[in-house]
Amino acid sequence: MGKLTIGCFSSLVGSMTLDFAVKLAEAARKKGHDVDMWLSGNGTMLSKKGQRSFKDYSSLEKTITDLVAGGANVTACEACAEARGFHKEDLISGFGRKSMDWYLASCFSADRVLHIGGE
Amino acid sequence: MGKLTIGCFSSLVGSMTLDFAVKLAEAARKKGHDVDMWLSGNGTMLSKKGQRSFKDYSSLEKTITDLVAGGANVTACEACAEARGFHKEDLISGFGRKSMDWYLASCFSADRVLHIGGE
Amino acid sequence: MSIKKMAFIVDKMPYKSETSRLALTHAIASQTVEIHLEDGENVEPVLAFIGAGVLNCLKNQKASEVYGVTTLESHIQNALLTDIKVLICEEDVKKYGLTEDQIIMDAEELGADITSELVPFSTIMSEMESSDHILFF
Amino acid sequence: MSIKKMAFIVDKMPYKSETSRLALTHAIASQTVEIHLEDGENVEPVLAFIGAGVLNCLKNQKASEVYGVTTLESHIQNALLTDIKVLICEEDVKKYGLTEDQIIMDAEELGADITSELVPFSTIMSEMESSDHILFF
Amino acid sequence: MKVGVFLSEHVKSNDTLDRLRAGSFDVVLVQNGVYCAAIKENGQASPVLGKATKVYALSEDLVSRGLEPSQVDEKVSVVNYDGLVDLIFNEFGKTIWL
Amino acid sequence: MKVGVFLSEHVKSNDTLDRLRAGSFDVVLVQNGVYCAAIKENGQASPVLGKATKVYALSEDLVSRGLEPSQVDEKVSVVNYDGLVDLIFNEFGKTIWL
Repeated sequence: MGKLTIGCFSSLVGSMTLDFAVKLAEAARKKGHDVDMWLSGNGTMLSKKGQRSFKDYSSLEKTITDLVAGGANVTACEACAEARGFHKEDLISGFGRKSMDWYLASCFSADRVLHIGGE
Repeated sequence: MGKLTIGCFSSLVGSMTLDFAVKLAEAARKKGHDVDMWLSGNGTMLSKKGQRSFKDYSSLEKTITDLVAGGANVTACEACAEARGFHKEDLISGFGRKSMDWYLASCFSADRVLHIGGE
Repeated sequence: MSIKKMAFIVDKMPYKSETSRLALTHAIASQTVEIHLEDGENVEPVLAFIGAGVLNCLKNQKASEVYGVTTLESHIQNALLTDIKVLICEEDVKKYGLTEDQIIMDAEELGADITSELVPFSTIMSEMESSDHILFF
Repeated sequence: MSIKKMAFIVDKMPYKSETSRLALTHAIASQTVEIHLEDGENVEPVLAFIGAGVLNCLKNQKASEVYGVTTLESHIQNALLTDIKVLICEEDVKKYGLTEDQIIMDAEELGADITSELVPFSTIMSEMESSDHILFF
Repeated sequence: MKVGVFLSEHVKSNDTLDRLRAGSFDVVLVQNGVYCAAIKENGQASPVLGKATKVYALSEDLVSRGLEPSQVDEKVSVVNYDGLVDLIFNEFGKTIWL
Repeated sequence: MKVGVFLSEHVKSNDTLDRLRAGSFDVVLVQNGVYCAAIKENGQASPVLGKATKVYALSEDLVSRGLEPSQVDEKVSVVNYDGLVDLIFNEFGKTIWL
């Protein structure tokens, strides 16, 4: 078993990139791998609690809360979140909020890194 | 003098598209035109109050509050905002929150429409 | 009686962002726009898929089962159900090697009376030219 | 003593989204990563601009005056100031008709000791190959 | 009145731009589209510049990116936000944002 | 071990893909990249398929878009999320998301 760090920098409700990242994390956890997930840039939106569930959007809050409860680390970039008006009290329970060096440290100890950049 | 409706569907803190839309709205107001601005999709983020100002991001809250005080209508898509966890109490004061038909009605009475779609 | 025609043109692919989805939901919002307008005023939407946007029109999308998100397919069927004119560029459908039976042409099982139309780009061009406003998604 | 080398590769243009900006800020975060690591462990970043990403390196960016947002120019200078290796693909600079004097090569006025380097793509390729992880922005 | 076609990305071609009726539109380069106005690729000016009789580029977006208005192709007219508002109301009947 | 190159968009070419050392990487088509696996353009399979010895496509993203695994080019192996995790750990030493 190894450790996979997924960096997700891409937006957001309406983009399927976060869905991809979450599904991959789920599949890796099921196989017994450790998973760290870093949310930066527009990806930090995933960490915002209180997103209302509409059929038009995949609603990831429950899936990712379960993922965290099952042992995955999900951490949002503090500066990126603040710039978007998401404060500490907006964070989904169980999520981390750290500065960018957390991601580098997570990559340091990861066997594999999937850095999802782009827009 | 005419009426310009700007629809801004594109993200967000970190994207320059909202900056473009706000600057264009300012320039149009200075020339005496009426301006309606519709924020939909990821563009609704502009309507979120409490965005912390960092040098790395253009901070539009003050500019756009001034714009609204000066008579521009800025309205965010209600469903798009809710899906992102932005509720009524998160709305910058003076902004509207409406359903999508508001935008079509605004286009109806506009002399010019600049619909900024894309990602 | 004053009708403004608005062209909703989709040239982006589905599922990368919500762009094409918002084209559909905004076009369908023309059904309720009257509450904001005076008597006799209305908006007439026309919805057209061009370029890579025609990939929104592929049948049998399973995004709902896989990702729990409404498919573009069901949005397009809703548009037909609310009698919105849906045009699909036939040159682009052909360019991608697709045939009419792979494309969403009707919403009969939902009870829609109209079907989508495969038309040459020139027809879509004319619709843009005769529209009051063009919204490119 | 355990050092992990990480390649931060920028192939996106500046100012469309914050992608290239986040490459810079994350690379610079390697300065403080030690607080999360054991003694003797560290991260060695290398930052490379390729393809359209070299447009991040144009001098005299005025985005701060116009839009009130930090320029990519000042981020690149900060990277040099913190002794991060900055590589710029010389084939791509040439492809865009740019010359070395149009490109951010140093941050002398800030007191940086190192300069950025115009190198062939093959050098950047080697850096990717010798890195433990590749982060493409 | 013409259609004002806004191009916000640095692309070599765009299917829609290629299919619009010649003479029916002008092109406005904004955001990363302004690179088309000033950056040659392998010595060639952007093919986008040949698509319309009139091509405009937004000065604020040029200088933000380190491009001087003096560097733009002679085919391109540089306008600022003020000028853009006038174009929208006086020259363009409709707009398209590609 | 090879580099796993993830392609998430339906593009005809990508500069980086063209410049990576042949044989050093496999391609994984995800999100809108899966159109490259199943959609021909003017009768031609996507040039992207010729760039690597092994090309994978994510089944969940194929069916979401109305594409059947049976429709994909014979060059492409279809994997699901489970299979993707195994590829990442067992076949790829590093990954690049283009």
